[in-house]
Amino acid sequence: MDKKRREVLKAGGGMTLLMLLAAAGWLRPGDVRAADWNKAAFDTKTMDETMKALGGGTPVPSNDIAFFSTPDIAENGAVVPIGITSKVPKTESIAILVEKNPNMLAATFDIPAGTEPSLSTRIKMGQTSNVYALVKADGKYYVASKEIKVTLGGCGG
Amino acid sequence: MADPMKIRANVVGDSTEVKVLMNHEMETGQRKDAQGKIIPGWFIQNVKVTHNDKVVLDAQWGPAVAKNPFLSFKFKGGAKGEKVRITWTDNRNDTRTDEATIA
Amino acid sequence: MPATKFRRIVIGAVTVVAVAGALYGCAMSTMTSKDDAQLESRATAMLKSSFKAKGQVKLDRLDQDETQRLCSEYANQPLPPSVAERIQKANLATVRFPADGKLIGDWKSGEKIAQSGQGFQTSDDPSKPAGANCYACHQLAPDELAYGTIGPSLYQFGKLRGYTDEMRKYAWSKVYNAEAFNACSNMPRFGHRQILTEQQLKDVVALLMDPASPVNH
Amino acid sequence: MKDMHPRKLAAGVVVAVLGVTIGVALAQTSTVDEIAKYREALQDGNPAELWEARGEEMWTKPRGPKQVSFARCDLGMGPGVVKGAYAHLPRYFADARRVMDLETRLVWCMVNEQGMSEADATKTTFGGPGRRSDIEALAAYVSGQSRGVKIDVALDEPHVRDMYQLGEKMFFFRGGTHDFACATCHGDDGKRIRLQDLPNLTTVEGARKAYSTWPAYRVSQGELRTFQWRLNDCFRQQRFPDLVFGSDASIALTAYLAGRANGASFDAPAIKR
Repeated sequence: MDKKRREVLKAGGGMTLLMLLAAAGWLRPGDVRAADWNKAAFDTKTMDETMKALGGGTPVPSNDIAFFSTPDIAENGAVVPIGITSKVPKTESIAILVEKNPNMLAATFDIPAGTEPSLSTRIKMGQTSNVYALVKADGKYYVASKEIKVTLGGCGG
Repeated sequence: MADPMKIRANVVGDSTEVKVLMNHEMETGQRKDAQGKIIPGWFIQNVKVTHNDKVVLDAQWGPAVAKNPFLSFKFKGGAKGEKVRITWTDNRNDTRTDEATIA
Repeated sequence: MPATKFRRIVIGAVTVVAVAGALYGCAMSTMTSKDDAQLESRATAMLKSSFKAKGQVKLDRLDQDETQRLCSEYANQPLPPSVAERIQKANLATVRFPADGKLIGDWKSGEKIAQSGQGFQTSDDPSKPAGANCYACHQLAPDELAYGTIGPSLYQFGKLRGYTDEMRKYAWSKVYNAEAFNACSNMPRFGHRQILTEQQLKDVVALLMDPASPVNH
Repeated sequence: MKDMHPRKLAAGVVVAVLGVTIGVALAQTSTVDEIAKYREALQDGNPAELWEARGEEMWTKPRGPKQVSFARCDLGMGPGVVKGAYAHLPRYFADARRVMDLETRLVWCMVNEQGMSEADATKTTFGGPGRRSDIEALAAYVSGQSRGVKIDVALDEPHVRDMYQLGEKMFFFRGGTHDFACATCHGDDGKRIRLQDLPNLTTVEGARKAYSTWPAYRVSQGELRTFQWRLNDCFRQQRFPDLVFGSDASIALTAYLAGRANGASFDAPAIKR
């Protein structure tokens, strides 16, 4: 799907229009996905690259972003619980980034007005790493980080 | 075909708390099989949660989200008996939509 | 050291018997040694009929040597000192030292061996080197937080005991065949059962006994 | 060097193992606390529910050549009765003349009632990527229907008691290249392998805690695992050959461990590392 068309669709009401088009049979589900999945951002390997792909500048460290139900040590890297709450006013989205994963960006969550800027999910971590909670609020980016240690489990083989 | 999600939606104070478990391999595309061949990536890319046709959460995921994904969040409003609807779409264009009644 | 072990075994066995007695009423306490031997042999036969060969692992893994047989038989009851001595003597006789007389290899390689649990499982590739999985049971280098406690901490093993020739020989012998010093030890006999190669044994001993090893920091 | 005598060496060993510095000890305490937090954080959503849901659907649907559901499958409490059934297994089934655990009984129903071949019924005993196991889903559903029920294995029944006693012997059987027995890892209190606590299965308390939380969703594998799997994978790590699914030894060991856990409130499917 070419970029211009994507931008036009986005400009013309974002997902609502896309969903209408999909419902009308104009788009296959794959097109909806392609339009709405930021491949460039998910391919990035550094914070700078990720920020560029997301269209933002350098994020500002913020004490208004907190991790909850997120352990310092994960017993298994295949499932690492991550909870993030943002108290930054006008939070629009929350993203989870893992510094030492093959690709840095794990997930982004757009938070519409009326939804609490607080969520929890589970991610994979290949090794001990810093995990970043990146918040977009009123067009600006803020960040908090936490180191999570990943341990080797069981009989190790 | 993809298996159903397990969705719980409960009124907590003046909000609705949504907890969902999804059935998905979330294969990273980084792992190798026994023969040393890369196992192709297979993962959910988009998750959309709606309540009364209003989007309450819109997520994009990469393969670093854990297998059989779990997600929990809250949105303002929502009343017992109303529906919460969740749709995911993966990188193979497979998609699944499930609904839960707010309790 | 063995004396402590015996005491522990005795206490453990008493507990188990007491609990089993409570479960069965009198059934257990009236069981004769003949009944018990019969049960033992039925259990062994049932085990042998319940496995199949897979990968590199053949059914002969279930054929016990004398040490295994005795340790199984006495696992749930006090190990008589005479039996313990028999086991230790037989295993002591198996210890072989390297022909070149060098007991210390490369601790860095030893650390990798200590971390790896690969080897001898149905799921393992026999062409790949086996590990000793020391961290599964022992604390070693302080940086590794994920260590087990089935065996004692080996942190500062050499530093605490002294980097003496005698201690190096002891470390070698203990890794080679733990049953030589502690009858019915939980520790595999890495040299005697050819789990590790001679070079690997040297590397593991280096991890314990080289002053430069992080274990001795 | 050949004249060196290891026994003398052993005597020479001064057990000066007070080498754990306070710093290291403190670090370890916080490690254990953090692992506890990790486990706590996982309790919120257990993917085992996905298996339970699939198993429940499977239970009621016609299956196999005879197109019969599990409605007539007797898990020991009457045809089709699921509630509380798992808490009484393994038990002796006169129709099969055998002590059976849940998994073997499910296979028996598939073969004898649904008309499947033994080979088909046991084709995928343990699931993996791209191969789902019906048995794991059914076990998740059935065991979930015993949540909160007290484990009550009939140790006064002669066949069950015999299997219990045989299982106890097997628990202490040492073998393989590494001299491991079940008891090597599960015969002492307060031990860990790496950071995983090892239940002492020779104590009632240890057996209760461990047995009452299987089946379980294993996050390390992203799969729902049954007790048959638990035994199979323990033996793999013991460097034993492959434990045959539903074999007599697997039933005997299950009878031993379930019997020791008698009286515990059943709390599965659980979620574990």
